[in-house]
Amino acid sequence: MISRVIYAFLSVGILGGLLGLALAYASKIFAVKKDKRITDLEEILPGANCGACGYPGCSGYAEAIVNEGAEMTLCAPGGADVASKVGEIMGVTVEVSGEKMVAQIHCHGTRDTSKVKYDYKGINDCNAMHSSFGGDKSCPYGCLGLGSCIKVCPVDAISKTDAGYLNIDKDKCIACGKCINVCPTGVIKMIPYSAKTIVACNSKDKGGIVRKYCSVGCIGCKMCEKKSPDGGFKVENFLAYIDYSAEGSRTEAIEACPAKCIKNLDEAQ
Amino acid sequence: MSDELKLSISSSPQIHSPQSTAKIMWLVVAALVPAGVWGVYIFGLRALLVIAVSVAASLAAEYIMTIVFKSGNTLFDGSAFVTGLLVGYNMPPEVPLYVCAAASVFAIIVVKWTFGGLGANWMNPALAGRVFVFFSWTSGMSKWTMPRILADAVSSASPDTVSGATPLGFVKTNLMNFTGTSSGPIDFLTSQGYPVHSYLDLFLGKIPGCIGEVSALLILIGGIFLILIKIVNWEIPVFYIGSFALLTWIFGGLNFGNGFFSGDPLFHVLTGGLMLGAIFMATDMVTSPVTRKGMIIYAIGCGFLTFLIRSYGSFPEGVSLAIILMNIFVPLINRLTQPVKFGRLPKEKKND
Amino acid sequence: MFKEFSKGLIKENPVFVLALGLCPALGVTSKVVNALGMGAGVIFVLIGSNIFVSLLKNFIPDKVRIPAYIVIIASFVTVVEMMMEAFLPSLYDALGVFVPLIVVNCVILGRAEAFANKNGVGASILDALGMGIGFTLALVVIAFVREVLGSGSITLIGMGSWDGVIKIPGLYESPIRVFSLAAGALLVMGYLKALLAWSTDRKAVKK
Amino acid sequence: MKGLKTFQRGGIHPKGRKELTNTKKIVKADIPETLIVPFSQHLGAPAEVAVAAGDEVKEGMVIGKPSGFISAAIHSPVDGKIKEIKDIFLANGMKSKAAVIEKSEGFVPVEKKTQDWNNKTPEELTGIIKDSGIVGMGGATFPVNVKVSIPKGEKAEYLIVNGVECEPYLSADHRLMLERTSEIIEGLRILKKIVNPEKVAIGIEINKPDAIEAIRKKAAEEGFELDVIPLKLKYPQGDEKQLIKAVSGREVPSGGLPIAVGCVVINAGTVNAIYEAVVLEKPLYERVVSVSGNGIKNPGNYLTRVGTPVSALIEACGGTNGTPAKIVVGGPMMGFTIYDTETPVAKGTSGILVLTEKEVNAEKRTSCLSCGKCIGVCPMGLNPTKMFKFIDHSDYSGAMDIGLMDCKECGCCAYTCPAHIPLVQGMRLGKKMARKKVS
Amino acid sequence: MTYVGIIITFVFINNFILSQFMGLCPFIGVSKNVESAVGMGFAVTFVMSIAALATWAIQNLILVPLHIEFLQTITFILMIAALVQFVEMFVQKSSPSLYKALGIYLPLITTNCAVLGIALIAVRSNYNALESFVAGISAGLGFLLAIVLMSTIREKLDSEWIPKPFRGTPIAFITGGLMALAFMAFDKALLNNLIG
Amino acid sequence: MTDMLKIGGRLALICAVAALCLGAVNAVTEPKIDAARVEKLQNALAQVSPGGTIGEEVLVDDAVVESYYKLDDNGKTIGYILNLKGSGYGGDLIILAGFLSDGTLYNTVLMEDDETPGLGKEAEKASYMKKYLGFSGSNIPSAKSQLDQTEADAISGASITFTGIGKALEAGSVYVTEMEGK
Ligand SMILES: Cc1cc2nc3c(=O)[nH]c(=O)nc-3n(C[C@H](O)[C@H](O)[C@H](O)COP(=O)(O)O)c2cc1C
Ligand SMILES: Cc1cc2nc3c(=O)[nH]c(=O)nc-3n(C[C@H](O)[C@H](O)[C@H](O)COP(=O)(O)O)c2cc1C
Ligand SMILES: Cc1cc2nc3c(=O)[nH]c(=O)nc-3n(C[C@H](O)[C@H](O)[C@H](O)COP(=O)(O)O)c2cc1C
Ligand SMILES: Cc1cc2nc3c(=O)[nH]c(=O)nc-3n(C[C@H](O)[C@H](O)[C@H](O)CO)c2cc1C
Ligand code: SF4
Ligand code: SF4
Ligand code: SF4
Ligand code: SF4
Ligand code: FES
Repeated sequence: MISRVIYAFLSVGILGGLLGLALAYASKIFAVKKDKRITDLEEILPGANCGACGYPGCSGYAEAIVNEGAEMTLCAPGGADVASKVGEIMGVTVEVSGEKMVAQIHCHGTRDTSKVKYDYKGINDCNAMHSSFGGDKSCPYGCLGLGSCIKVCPVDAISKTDAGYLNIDKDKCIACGKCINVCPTGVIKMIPYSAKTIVACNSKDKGGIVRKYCSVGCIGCKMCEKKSPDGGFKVENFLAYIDYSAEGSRTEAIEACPAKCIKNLDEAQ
Repeated sequence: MSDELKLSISSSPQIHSPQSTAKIMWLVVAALVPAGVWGVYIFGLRALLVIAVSVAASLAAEYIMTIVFKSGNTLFDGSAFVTGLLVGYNMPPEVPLYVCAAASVFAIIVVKWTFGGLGANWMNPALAGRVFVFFSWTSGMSKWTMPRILADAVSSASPDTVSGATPLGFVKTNLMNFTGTSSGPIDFLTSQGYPVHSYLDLFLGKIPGCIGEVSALLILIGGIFLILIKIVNWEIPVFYIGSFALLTWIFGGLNFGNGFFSGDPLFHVLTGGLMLGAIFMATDMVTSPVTRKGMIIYAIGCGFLTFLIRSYGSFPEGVSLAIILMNIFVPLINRLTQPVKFGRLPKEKKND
Repeated sequence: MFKEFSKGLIKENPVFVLALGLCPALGVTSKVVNALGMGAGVIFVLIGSNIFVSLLKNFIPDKVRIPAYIVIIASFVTVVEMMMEAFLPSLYDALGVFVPLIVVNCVILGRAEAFANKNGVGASILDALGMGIGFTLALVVIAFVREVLGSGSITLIGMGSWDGVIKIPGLYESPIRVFSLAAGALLVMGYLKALLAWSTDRKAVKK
Repeated sequence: MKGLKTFQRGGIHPKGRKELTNTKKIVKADIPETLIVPFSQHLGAPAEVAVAAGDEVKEGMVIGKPSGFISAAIHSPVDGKIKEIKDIFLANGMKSKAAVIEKSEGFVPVEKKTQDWNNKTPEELTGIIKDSGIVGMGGATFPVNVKVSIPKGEKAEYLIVNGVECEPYLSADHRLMLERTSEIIEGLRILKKIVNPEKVAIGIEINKPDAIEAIRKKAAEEGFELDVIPLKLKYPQGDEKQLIKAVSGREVPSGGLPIAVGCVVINAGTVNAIYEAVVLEKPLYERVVSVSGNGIKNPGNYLTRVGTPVSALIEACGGTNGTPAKIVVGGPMMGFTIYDTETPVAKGTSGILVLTEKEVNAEKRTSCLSCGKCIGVCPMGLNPTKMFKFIDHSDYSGAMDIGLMDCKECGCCAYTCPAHIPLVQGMRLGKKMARKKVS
Repeated sequence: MTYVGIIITFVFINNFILSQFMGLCPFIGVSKNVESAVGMGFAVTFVMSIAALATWAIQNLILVPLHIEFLQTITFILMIAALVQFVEMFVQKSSPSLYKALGIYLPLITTNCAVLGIALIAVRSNYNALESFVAGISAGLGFLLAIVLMSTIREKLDSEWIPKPFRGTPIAFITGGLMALAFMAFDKALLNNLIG
Repeated sequence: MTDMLKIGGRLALICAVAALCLGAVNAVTEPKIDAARVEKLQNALAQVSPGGTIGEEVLVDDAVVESYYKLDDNGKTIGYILNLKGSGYGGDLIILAGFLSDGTLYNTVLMEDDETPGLGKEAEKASYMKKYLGFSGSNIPSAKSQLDQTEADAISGASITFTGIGKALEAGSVYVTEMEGK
């Protein structure tokens, strides 16, 4: 019995020792340098693989930062936080500007509120429909509502509301810009995360024309401009824009808008 | 705001052939009816009950799944009906009703809808359902009844040699303990006093077996009809049956202690649901390859596996297992048999 | 501290969420009692190896980290194996080759790599306990479904004159046997995972 | 039918419906009071607007100048006044600038006299074609002057005239070949001088036996060496790649041009337009349009001025029968539906179809059954269902990898698909998105 | 058992994935696309065949003569772990492109039960050296077959709209389950009938 | 170099210590395991033995019979216990069977198998094996058709196991009669 324990002790010890030596030796002759910074970067990048940085996934971006000297602020989901950490690893301080942005769809028109030109039969895809006469809505600027953006959003931030228009959940959105890229009408635009209001219309047509085809479209009446003396609203090309840097309450403008197309985001959700 | 009449806008082509999914499915149902009617005729109303329960369970499962997954109503596209019908056709007439219902439910819910419904499944639902219940309730799935029209022949044969086995099952299980010589299955059946021993009976369907598989003749007629109206490609049944028959002919005699090239392909083609499988089940478009070349490879694979399982496996028939095994290979076959693009032909010599 | 323990139960459940240690999770779950036995074995090995790895983390050279961990793990597994064979022979038979395979149960090496070699002994024990119980929990759930459907019974640890088998009338006589076989194990696993995905999704939506 | 030439792979046999119009002689359509002339009637860059609102224009006057290498001139179809320049939608759903022209009162088209062209050099002839704004009238509207300028190092062996007209309903080319036979032969002489091919051939499907006969006879009479090749009935034989395959057995390589296999393909109507441009000095502002479909009271072939609104042309045929399901510009396989009947006829408009529900055969779309029928009929040897699925899942590069760019959008796949999947629309979407990504 | 028998057994009848429940983690984890499945399959086959041979040597040259069979598990796994690491380093140095293709899977193989499984099974079946080696290759090929088929099916499923809760691993398990159902056609009795 | 030695040495140390500990545990458990194994075999032998003293195990070279034990009753051989190998649905079946010296099967148990629970595994029960008892030679049933209806139904779905065991027992019985004949 005792002899077996001794055999066990010796044989396994020798086996382990030999293998250990072999591995240690092998790791020396087969040594391959891998930049540790890449693995470190991979760890701090969010791992969403959303591609907003323009590289194939987070590890692709990590490699690009180290090997190709790619910009360090490209990770939209990670935002300022990650950018500064990237800087730490790379040994530089990174200037990060601004607050987190989120995408919003600037149109709350549905097929009930806006006039329809034709009876569309085909693929449920905004780009496909847009190829036929710019979509079935008489308004050429609005959201077509077939949800191409929903399909591309990597974090499922976009959904259809009960009222029938689409809404983006600002807490989920990581500002990757994919929806903006895919949308054929350009109705999605970035706004600051803290924004509380949007003008839910994208029509640059004259008020009279808008009235003809949409009951919730901005008619460019400049009411909002008047009701927000601090410069919160500006009308250009018959469409109202919000200057999110201007302080001040917007309730009055919301009340005053005859088309009711200025929306309180918290209510819209 | 959209009250006036609007013209439809659609992408080209602006016209369409008269075919549609629903038409295809209901035509398949029509082609299946004769074989089923025959089954009910020879096995009695119990067989009809089995078919009805299978179809009802299949439709019910389909209905529930369309609600669960909030997809449009697909009951009338006929595909669940075909699945249910084929499940019923693949059941012995005396099968407990919960077994055939379970097969249908498994087929529709697990095999079809888990993957997203019509067209998304990669395994033949009806066959997977059958195999599932076969492995679960093996004994319930192997209780056979003699056709009513054979009553005379049966009563004259000794009852315990024929306690309801299909010709194929009878030959296979009894061959294990058989020590005499026999030139082939038909000879063997005759020598053992089995009540069916003519090719004609096999062809017409006067044999025990699954409800819908017995009448090779009526299945063949339905199949030819489907081939003529271009719903079924001829390649799959022909290469399936052909390769199977060839292998049986070459090696099938070995089990009887005879040499090569002495098998009895006719017997094997007419029994064990091969016809039903080759014509109606291996041809399910969803679970078979998309190109001609692929179909041929797939069909030969089915033929080979059916032969292998029949001759050497533990189960008498091999059709259902062979087809679902080949279903596994279909995506691979599709990958390997992409169509050849136009413009690949090398440029002709300018001066010829 | 409690987090180290609780995360393994659901949020980072090794089987359902991390998809590790799948083979035993499917191989030994045809009976509930086997799942319990396997779970106990894994908990023991996990705790033992986590303790030793975290103790020795500075002693073990990086280049032979994996072999060293695995030797430690294998030692505990062998202890379990020998003990089980000596004292619980029927369970040992039922678990078959899966007992030595605890060594390669990815959960264990995974924890050694991901947790014990970075943390202190206390945290490592809690982590091991959480992961081990999470693993056991998952196994028991799978085994429960499989045994009820596939055998029509629930086999627990027998005591005294009771053999530990609860028979389910109806199902026991003609069970859906496929669920006790390989195919059924994979199917059950798939549906349980889908159920989990669905419920976490719903929770997220509610929030 | 046996022994007739055709292409090998794929193809379909939709109902021809040619009987609605193929016996109807070409008649002149009334010129409406207001014409809408788009500046983008061809493949390539839109023409540069050369007039402004209020300008007086004359029939045949250039109102749009070619704005690049691949572009074409636009001419005024009538005497009149430019009312405005505005954005309109073309039949294909794209936006274009267009001149709205008010016809001057009492406008009568000028009768043209024939000119002798024999002493003109090939370069001069090409120049005339370019100045006349001739574009391919077989559908692709590719500027013909570019097409007939054979690149250095290439040699055209075959000049193939496309008289196939494989699209159902259409018979404009058919009638042209019957009624303008000698003009087409003369046009071919011009082309032969420019292109200098070894052989000239014309492919005609055998559902037009009278045209085959007429061309054969006329060529023999005039001593013009022309290979008249009757072709088996099969869509899309009129596509140049398929036609070249049918006529010469050669396969244009993927992504390549016909000239890569020594061929130049010209549509029969285009040949007629070349004749008119060179011999009659008449730029392209008028073409034959087949107006057909069961929804049209009096189907027929109309010589129509470019810019004529569809509504005016339908009016000219006695209007519609009941409620139409679709109004199609072009053939039923490749054409576009329009929602606004003010859409104008353009140089490439070969037909206006008013289709009823019954002809359309639209049904509910279901999921793909993997039946493989679309693969079987694709003349380009593609895998439409797989490409569609890639596109459906936004994997455009996946679709490109398996040949999306080779797709001709011929519609065979979508026509056949029992699941009624809009495959062609998918291919278009895929190409559009793939381009969007690239740029 | 003959070599043919061993091959058929480990490729079809006792397919490690579809009937033995070994090597499931990489089977589920690395079967998302065909390329990596093929890579993983070959890597596993390679390691399994060498491991079967090496562990045969340990068993018969060290453990049995010294009567210390109870050290089977620990010595085998030690050997395998070292082997895998060795292979990994070697490949990384000698062929970076191969390493890119296989490298990420190699560490996974250490904790793949299939490798230890084949070692233990070969020893328990009293195979000789060559038989162990053949068993190792065959079991590896069985794994390769299963994972490649799985990956082709999963690629097909990528182009379908799988209901949301099932996307990812759940559908992979269910697919594996259906594959296992079909593979039940291959049983011991079939082998016995086939090769007597 | 010292680095390498350090690495190798530490791994060796861990391995050796681990092995040492295992050796200790093994020293405790092994006797127990062996005892249990012997006990199991003894119980089984006693169960199938028709009587007499059980002799030494004799290994034989035969396709089915692996080994036998002679049963001795005061110098007279009253029978044998055979260790048989049959083939079932899930692989080999190891059967321990006691025969009288005329080849009649006295009792038998299934020691090892890999059959399906609910089907072939039923053969581990005495009630299943009862169907074979009291027969000898080719009278030992190995097909459904040799059973009456209720018994046949009981093995329905597991006839491969039944045949496998029956065939092995038959070979065992023949082996016994041959041994006696010599
Ligand atoms: C970018 C481009 C360049 C072309 N260049 C030539 C050319 O140099 N020579 C020529 O004969 N055709 C040329 N073509 C015309 C094509 O051969 C073909 O006639 C045209 O695309 C329409 O064909 P389809 O109607 O079959 O699509 C060109 C086409 C494109 C799109
Ligand atoms: C699917 C398809 C079908 C076509 N059918 C015809 C046809 O029937 N007749 C025709 O002249 N051109 C047809 N074309 C256009 C030809 O490909 C080619 O562009 C034309 O013959 C070239 O002559 P053109 O430039 O004078 O138009 C078709 C093109 C496609 C893609
Ligand atoms: C999942 C499954 C497990 C099986 N297990 C066994 C088994 O353990 N023993 C056996 O003899 N046959 C087994 N079989 C084989 C079949 O039941 C075989 O068809 C049957 O033994 C022969 O049919 P019969 O007994 O009804 O004559 C099994 C079959 C399946 C599908
Ligand atoms: C020719 C043909 C054969 C079919 N065969 C089957 C079959 O064997 N099993 C089945 O479940 N469905 C069958 N179907 C119906 C349908 O394809 C099946 O429900 C789909 O597999 C479900 O996605 C068949 C349909 C056709 C057109
Ligand atoms: S926002 Fe754009 S992409 Fe999204 S549904 Fe509207 S039109 Fe489509
Ligand atoms: S797709 Fe749009 S909504 Fe979704 S995360 Fe990206 S930017 Fe936000
Ligand atoms: S439209 Fe494209 S994919 Fe479809 S058949 Fe024609 S060439 Fe092929
Ligand atoms: S024809 Fe339609 S249903 Fe058939 S494979 Fe093609 S896309 Fe799918
Ligand atoms: S547990 Fe078996 S491979 Fe992970």
